[in-house]
Amino acid sequence: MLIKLVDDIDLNEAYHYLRHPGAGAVNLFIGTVRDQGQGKAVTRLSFEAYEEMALREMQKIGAGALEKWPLKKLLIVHTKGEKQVGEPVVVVGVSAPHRDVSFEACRHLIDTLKQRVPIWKKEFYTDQSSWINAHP
Amino acid sequence: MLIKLVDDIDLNEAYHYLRHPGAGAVNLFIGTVRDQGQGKAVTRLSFEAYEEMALREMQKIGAGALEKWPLKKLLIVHTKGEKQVGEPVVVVGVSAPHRDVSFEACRHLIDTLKQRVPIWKKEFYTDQSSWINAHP
Amino acid sequence: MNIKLFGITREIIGEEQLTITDKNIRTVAELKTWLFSAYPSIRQLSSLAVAVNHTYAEDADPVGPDHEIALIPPVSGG
Amino acid sequence: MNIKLFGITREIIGEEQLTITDKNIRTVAELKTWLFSAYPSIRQLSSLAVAVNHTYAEDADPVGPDHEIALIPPVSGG
Repeated sequence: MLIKLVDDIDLNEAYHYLRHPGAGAVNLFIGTVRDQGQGKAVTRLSFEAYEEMALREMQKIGAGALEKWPLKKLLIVHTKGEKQVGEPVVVVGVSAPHRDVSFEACRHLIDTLKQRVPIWKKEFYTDQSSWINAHP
Repeated sequence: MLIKLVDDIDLNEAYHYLRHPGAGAVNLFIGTVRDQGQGKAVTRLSFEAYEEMALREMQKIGAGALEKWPLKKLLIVHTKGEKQVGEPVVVVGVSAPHRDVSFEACRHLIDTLKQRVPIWKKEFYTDQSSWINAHP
Repeated sequence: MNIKLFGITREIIGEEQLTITDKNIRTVAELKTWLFSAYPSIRQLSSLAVAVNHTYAEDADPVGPDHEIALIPPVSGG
Repeated sequence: MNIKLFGITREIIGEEQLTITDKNIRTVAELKTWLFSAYPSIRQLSSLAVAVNHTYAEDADPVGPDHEIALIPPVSGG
């Protein structure tokens, strides 16, 4: 299980970590900075993390997935700091014997990360900024 | 839309192709050579393709997905020739504004590829070999 | 009429291409019937499709010397 | 008792850490009530969780000077 917070995502490292002779399927999800948010043009993003707790929550999510599905490898890597439009901000992935499980488990990782991991995204627009999800 | 048959998969090229400022989500599925098949130890694989038709079917699958989902980019890349255990044999992927669509469309690409694209896999075991799916 | 062969059908027939001169074979269905009789082990495959000009063809579709024809045994890419 | 602040709660309170000396605050629920009163704009958030020792805590869980306490406004990673 590879769990970390990094400045920049290295997709080759992620894929090489996931490779396993018993796996026929690898699924990777990469979240990237979109040029629009809240109906406005996004110029850049900034991520703030409660690092010790974020890592602990990511580990719990990974351990839960390894218990639920017959995965060979699993990774959850999130970036911190400033990100520009188009840059990757998170990668989650698994390798598994078959593809059904790989899609299901990978989807679970990103959904659960978005619900539980204490990381906060601030979007910057041309004239203002906003902490995402903060208000109803 | 990036559709091709190659000797070796380049995952970085795949990811860079999929990046798009309007996409917040990238999903990649990579099929790899598993060390077991038909209950036996696999030593290597070989893929044979009816190349002109395989490319045409891959293009139809891609065009169908672009019509069905609001995708930014899409790729289907399959290898040909000999592959060793652990090596990637196929990568399909999409970028989309949001993750729901990215998972759904990526899953559709690999499922449809496996049903329709005229490529044949031969598994080699220690003592024999078998064309996969050929017999009931 | 030339027929391209791949995978297990190439191995069963023992050639990369099969040439059929029988003028009574004018449809996909007639071609399949002829093949099943000439090469009985083709019947044992899970399925057999025929491609005409790089497209999956129906039983009633015509086949002839002007077409690119190929046998498509069960595929297993991915 | 020290409370770590992140994201919008850090901006609302204007500090990276808040120190509370009121000895009547002994549970997560009491801490939240105190915060809502001291910083009314915290009430307007979609949700507010409290982490005790790096774990999401329940309203009845104790808080005190021996704990690492943090406010967790709505998360938005990924």
